[in-house]
Amino acid sequence: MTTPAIPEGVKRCGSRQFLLWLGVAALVVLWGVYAMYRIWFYGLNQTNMNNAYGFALWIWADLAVIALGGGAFFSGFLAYIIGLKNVKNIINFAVILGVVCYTSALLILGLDVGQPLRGWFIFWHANVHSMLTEVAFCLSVYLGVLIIEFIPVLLENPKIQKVRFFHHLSHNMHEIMAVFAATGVFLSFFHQGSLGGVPGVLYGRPFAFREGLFVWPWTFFLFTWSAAAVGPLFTASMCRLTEAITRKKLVKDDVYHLLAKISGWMLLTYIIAKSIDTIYWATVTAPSMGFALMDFYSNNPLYNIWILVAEIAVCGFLPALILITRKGRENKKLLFGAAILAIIGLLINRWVMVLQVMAAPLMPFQEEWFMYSPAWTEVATSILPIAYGIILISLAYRYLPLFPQEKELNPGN
Amino acid sequence: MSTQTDNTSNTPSNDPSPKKGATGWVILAFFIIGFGFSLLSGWVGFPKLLYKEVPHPIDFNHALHMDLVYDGCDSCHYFRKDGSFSGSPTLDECRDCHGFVMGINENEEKFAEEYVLEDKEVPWNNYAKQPDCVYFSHAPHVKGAEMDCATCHGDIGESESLRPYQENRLTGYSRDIWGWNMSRLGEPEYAPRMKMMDCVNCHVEQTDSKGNCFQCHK
Amino acid sequence: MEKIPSHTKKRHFGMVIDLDKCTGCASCMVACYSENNISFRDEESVKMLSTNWIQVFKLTNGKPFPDTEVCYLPKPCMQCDGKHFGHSPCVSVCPAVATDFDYPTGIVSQIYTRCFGCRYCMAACPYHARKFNWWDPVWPADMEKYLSPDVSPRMRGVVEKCTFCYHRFQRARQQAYNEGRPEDIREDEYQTACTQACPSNAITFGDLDNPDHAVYKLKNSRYAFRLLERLNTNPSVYYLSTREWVHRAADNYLEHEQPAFSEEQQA
Amino acid sequence: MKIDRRCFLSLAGGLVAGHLLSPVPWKVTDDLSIWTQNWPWTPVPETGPVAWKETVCTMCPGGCGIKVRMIKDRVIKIEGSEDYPINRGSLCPLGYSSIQYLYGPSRVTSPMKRTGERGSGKFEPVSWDEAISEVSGKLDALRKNGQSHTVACISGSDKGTVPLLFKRFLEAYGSPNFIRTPSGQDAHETAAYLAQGHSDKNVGFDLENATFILSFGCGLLDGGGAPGYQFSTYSRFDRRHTLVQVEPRLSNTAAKAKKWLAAKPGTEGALALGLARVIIENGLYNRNFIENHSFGFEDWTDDNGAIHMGFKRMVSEYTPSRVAGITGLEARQIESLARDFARAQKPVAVCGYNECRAVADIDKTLAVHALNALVGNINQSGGMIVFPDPEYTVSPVEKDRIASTGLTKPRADMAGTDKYPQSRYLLNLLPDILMSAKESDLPVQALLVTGANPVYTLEDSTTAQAAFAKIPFIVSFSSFMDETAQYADIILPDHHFLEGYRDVPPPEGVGKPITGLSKPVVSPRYDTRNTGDTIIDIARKMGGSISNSFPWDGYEAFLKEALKDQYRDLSRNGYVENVEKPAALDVAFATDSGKYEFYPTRRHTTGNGDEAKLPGFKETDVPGKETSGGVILIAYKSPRIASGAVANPPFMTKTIDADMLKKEKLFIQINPETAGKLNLKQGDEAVIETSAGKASVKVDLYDGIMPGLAAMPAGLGHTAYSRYIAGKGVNVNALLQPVADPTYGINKAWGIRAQLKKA
Amino acid sequence: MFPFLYEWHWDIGHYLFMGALGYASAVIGLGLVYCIGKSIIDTAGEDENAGH
Repeated sequence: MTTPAIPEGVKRCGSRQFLLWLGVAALVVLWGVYAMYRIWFYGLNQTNMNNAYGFALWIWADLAVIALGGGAFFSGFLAYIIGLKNVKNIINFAVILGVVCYTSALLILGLDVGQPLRGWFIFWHANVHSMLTEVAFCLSVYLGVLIIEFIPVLLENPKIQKVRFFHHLSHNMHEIMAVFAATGVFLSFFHQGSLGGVPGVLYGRPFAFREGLFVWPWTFFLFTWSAAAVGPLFTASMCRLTEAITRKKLVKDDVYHLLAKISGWMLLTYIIAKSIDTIYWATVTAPSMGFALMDFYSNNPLYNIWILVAEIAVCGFLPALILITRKGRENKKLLFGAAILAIIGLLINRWVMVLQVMAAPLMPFQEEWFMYSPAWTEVATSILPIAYGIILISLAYRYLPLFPQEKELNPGN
Repeated sequence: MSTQTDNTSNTPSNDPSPKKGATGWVILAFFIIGFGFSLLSGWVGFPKLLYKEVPHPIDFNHALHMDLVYDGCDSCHYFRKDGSFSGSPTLDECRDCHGFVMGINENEEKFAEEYVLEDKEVPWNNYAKQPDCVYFSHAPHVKGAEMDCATCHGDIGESESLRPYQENRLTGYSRDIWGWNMSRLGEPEYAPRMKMMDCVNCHVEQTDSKGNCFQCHK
Repeated sequence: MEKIPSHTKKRHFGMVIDLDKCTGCASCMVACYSENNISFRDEESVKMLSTNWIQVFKLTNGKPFPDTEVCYLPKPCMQCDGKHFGHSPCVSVCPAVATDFDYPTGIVSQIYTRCFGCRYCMAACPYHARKFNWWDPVWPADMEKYLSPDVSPRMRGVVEKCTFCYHRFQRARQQAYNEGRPEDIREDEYQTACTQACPSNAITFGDLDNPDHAVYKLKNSRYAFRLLERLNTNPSVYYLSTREWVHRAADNYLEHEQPAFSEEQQA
Repeated sequence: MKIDRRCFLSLAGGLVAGHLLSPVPWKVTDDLSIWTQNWPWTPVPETGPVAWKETVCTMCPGGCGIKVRMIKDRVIKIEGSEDYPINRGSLCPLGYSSIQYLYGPSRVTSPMKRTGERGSGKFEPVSWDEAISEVSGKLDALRKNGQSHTVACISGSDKGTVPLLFKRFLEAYGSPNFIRTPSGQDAHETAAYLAQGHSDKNVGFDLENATFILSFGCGLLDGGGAPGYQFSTYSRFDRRHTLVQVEPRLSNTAAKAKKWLAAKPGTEGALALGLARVIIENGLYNRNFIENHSFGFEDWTDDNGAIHMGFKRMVSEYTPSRVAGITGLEARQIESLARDFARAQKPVAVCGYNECRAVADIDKTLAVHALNALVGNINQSGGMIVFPDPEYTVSPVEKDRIASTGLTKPRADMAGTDKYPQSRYLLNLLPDILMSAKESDLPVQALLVTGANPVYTLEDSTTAQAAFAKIPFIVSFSSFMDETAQYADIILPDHHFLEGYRDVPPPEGVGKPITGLSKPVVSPRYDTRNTGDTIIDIARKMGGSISNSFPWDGYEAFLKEALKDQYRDLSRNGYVENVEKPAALDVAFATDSGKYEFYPTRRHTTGNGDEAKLPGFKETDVPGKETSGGVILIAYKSPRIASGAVANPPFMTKTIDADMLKKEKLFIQINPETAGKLNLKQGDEAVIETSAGKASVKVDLYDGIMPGLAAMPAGLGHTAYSRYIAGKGVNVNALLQPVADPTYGINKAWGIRAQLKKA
Repeated sequence: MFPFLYEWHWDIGHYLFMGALGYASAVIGLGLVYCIGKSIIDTAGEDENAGH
């Protein structure tokens, strides 16, 4: 008798349908891989970046996926350290999302550097004062943690469980998962922060520069905070999306509600802190360098002041207020509407902190804003992670017991 | 499934059942085989693959020349007026003595016939050849710090025959730079190694400083 | 600290550019291309893809005809000291120590073989002084013949920038060692290619800390200012202009603010 | 013993573990990164002994001394030579980047014979023997047909030994058609002839010793004229020096001037006369010069007793207010400028000689010369200097009967004919003459081109192209594949100036008679030959009296003979200064009166009367139809663009600002006010159309240009050379049209009416 | 990254950064070793147990 690859007691679609689904995603991956080939073999001239836009779509994509992947670290923190049992029902999914996000981030970094074969210099010849070094170290070690967190889930595949060693390994890893999770939280706190530090320390770029607390600029804390606030919302939204696609209930509503409540308060406190930061920056930091707030916002539609309004009011306070109210949380449409707004807010924040920094003219005799639109290669490689994530999550969902509550919620399978 | 386990459980070591598989010792043996193979191929085979031997155009006899010239190494390897170092002599410089075939030995004949008469520069192999990114000036070392040639170049000046020259297939570097020992342990007898940290270590000793990037890079 | 080798003399090289003299002729740019093996392509009009270590900008006072005035502003790498000595905007961010503040000379170094092309330094530099090698450098026909061995040609995928012709410093130092006067380098022995090339003598170069050098006096002139000084980048390149609007155009000011120079003028 | 899956896993584990403890992964990772640091396709320049060699740059006629940094046999860098008296260390961007031409892809690497259509650039390499035989064969045939006078030579200069060889060749061959390309010197030479009586002397300005330079539109700091000389002069300016620029556009020169006066273009002559009036009225002129060395200042009576108007009476009409009306300046400005000029220690007024185009307005030039005469600075330090060409001592040409007959025939460009008796060269007229001639009766049957690129540089270059296409046989001596070379049937490539000898005659406009010597610093890279040698070879091949006129072994022998005593100093110092000092005023003038003639009695005029002879202000007609909403297109010179016979090397193209050129599109400068009227915005695509042609451009709004004008830089829009040069922007010459001076034939159009519309 | 490399300085920045990083890596590494070791023992123990 053979052991089924699919976990016991759950129902999955037919393999033909599954392969078709994977095939579509694989096509997108292939497109991205072709773009990767162009970039690695012909160099970064295949992109639309230039000397004004040394950092562009990719760095934004990196910051974005890492912030969204922050759901893994914060859920881990809630589940293993605070001990919120309920969060454990979604933690596996959060971890997989984290793995997807972080591997994608590293892949994009591998593309983004001009000399990938020398990429290891960042570790070997590390400059410990550079925020990017901190990002690289914490990011890669944290990816290791995520994989460690993912291994027990992987080992729970019935076929793998048959190997006794793996069975024990999975059990033992579960036992001390809190240690890994705690280390992960520590690392994640720092690299999320360092990512904020990346623009925040640029004292030659008044738009990004934030004064500091200890050795870190404000953005260090704001980035960690916002990732912790919005990450779980992203996890929840993706979980909801999986539910919609599989047409199955996978997680009980109270899990969502709990995450939403925590995120709501996190978001509210974050956006208040962010507002204070913005006000301080606009009235103290920037003017000391000769810039009025409106110098940083152009007449062109992309870098207009609306971007600040959207980030703070529409995608900050609004979703925060929805999420902290019970009524808001319990209305599914409001809850996920707010989650999507919050995610957009986070994406805008990262966009602004990378792209607008590059776009804003600094020298007074140079009036034009630097404009840039990504090349297809950049778009393809930035979309690749999404397709790759779909594939990985689909495989994980199909073959691993991701959702402890699935059986209970879907009886009769 | 359980019956199979029962059958084999009495004689776990002597008679392994097909399902139970190999014993720990066998597994260990396989590990050692793999481990040993890797070590061997890595430490012995790999260097042979990585480096290629480049024959010397002429087997130059330093000792012989040293006897004939007045000024030691400086006779052929000298400082130019602007402080730059001449390195290997050019054909014109060799010609000052080697205008025609003197018939001293095979090498001399080869040199005269293939290079002097053909008016072709000799493609000398340079053991100490640094890549383009390195700025090295002999003047501060030889004139400033009064170092001997042999400190860095070993006793090549006294050699009667050129030792082998190997080139890294990937990097194009002379094998002397990394050192002939793959592990870089111990001092090589021919001359010091010349990777960046080798320079740095000496500088730390001599000048209390690792030096600055631009001091040695361009 | 152990930063400076015991045998090395400490200097702080800098430049003073007289904007009232600069004619915008671009000789400095061309001399720099030639001196530093800067590559070129058939398409060079997209300036943000073009490699220039020094670039001459054209500033206007914004007044209508015929009260218009023009000022040309050559912009090399500013070799910033940064907020505290050596904390240049670009140096502190480089993750692999490919760029460093050279303490003995005050020049910001850039090592192409160490750089792996993350471009963080470019994001950090407010002057756009740093350029990325988007393409493999290619010299058509046998133009490779004119390349100078003093400066390494860069490879694709790394950042490059003005080095104040550091190799000329090395050359002068080598000569000094050869002549038995180590570390004793005269003012005229080390001049950058652009300084030397400027046909209208608008550029002066030397040790900013050495009272015997011309730059020492010039940088203290009341007409002296630096580019984007308010960012605290602390550049080693000074400019001179007697024109108030030029001073204003070199930095950012709020509406009620004035450059120090204008206040002085009004007083 | 049983082997199972676990054994293989274990083996793999061992392999991996052993591998990690072996050097393989670490060394490969390290070496791969080192490989990226030493990519085989990234060049590694070779080191070697360094040498500096001094020579003279001939990329433009400016004649700057340069020093060349060599490593072994490679040219690494060019810098200005501090010891050279012309540029004293200064050098323009073209000089710095001329190494790109030595090694560049634009070089013609061997003699070429055309295989494709004219201008298609299709050639095949041929041997020197073959090429020279072909040329001498063709020329011989024409000569035997009695058509020797239909051979013409276009040369960038008529000074120095190479042009001398060409002149000599034509003389021995039997053609009067040695033609110099148009230049600002045309007007100065004519003015010097009229006012001072010299027919072939150089007019220069001793800028380096002047304290007040009043420039009527000279691009002194825009790379025109002798840029090294002018830049070096400017670099030595201090508080005591003043530069005033009169120009409708805020050029680089205007930007650096102490004062910029934006007079309407074409009215500079009126301004000069206005200044003269103020100077005279206030008694600020040099009495000694006026009283002892000038003629025609006051009214005078001729031999027939007729009273003629003097210069003084003529300019009295040019009151400051009237001149203000003509020029658009303020009367106050004119008066104060006149005073400042006349009171300056060493004032000098300059015009025209280094504009990007040869605008040769005789009246204006005479008026500016008169300003110099008024302050008495003719042949004085810091003034206007007239000096002779260097003397060449060569044996007279041997002329046979055919040559003698050929030389009596009228010139193809009509210079020196009844219509333009006082002109020497009129290349600007040649295209129209060729176009209107019948194929069978073409006045030019064979053309030799040396040091010039007329197909590109002539105004209305489209017509010039069509005209040259009609010439059955064209020989180019260019080192580079330029536009004219592309029209040639045979190219006999010259060396790059770093590869061969050549004397460098005193540069146009420079106030000191310095002859330089360009020496080879490298051996020729390609199968090229010094044009001097080539022309001697052709002459030799033709035999007879022609061959007899060229008894030298080669160009170097000729050079030594021609320069005689000077040669030794030249080859030792790199230059030699004419020992002859500028002539003293009592002997300086070869006019009938022996004085400086404010009233140029010799002037050839169509009408009679004093107005025609005196340099009064006459408005120049701008070519083209006047239409509403039109602009007047002018060309301007940029120091970053080479607009002469040689195109921009890639280095210079790299310096061109983003508001001048974007991709292949050229920007046209207009005032925001003009843009408002034409409904154009910054960066708009637009089409400019003149009677000569049309081009699509982009719009650049510039406050520094006079409303109603549109300006385009000269020197772009090449179609030949290499992909680094061709296809960038528009050749402004294709949009311009020359207007011939009715009595002198030289071009006097400073602009052209144009329609500028949004695309 | 290591004290034998050019960039290394014995300063507070390196102590903090490399210290924290080394600490985290050590925790992770030791945790992994523990899990794998314990699992090997567990697996072996299971085999023993199965025998009795």
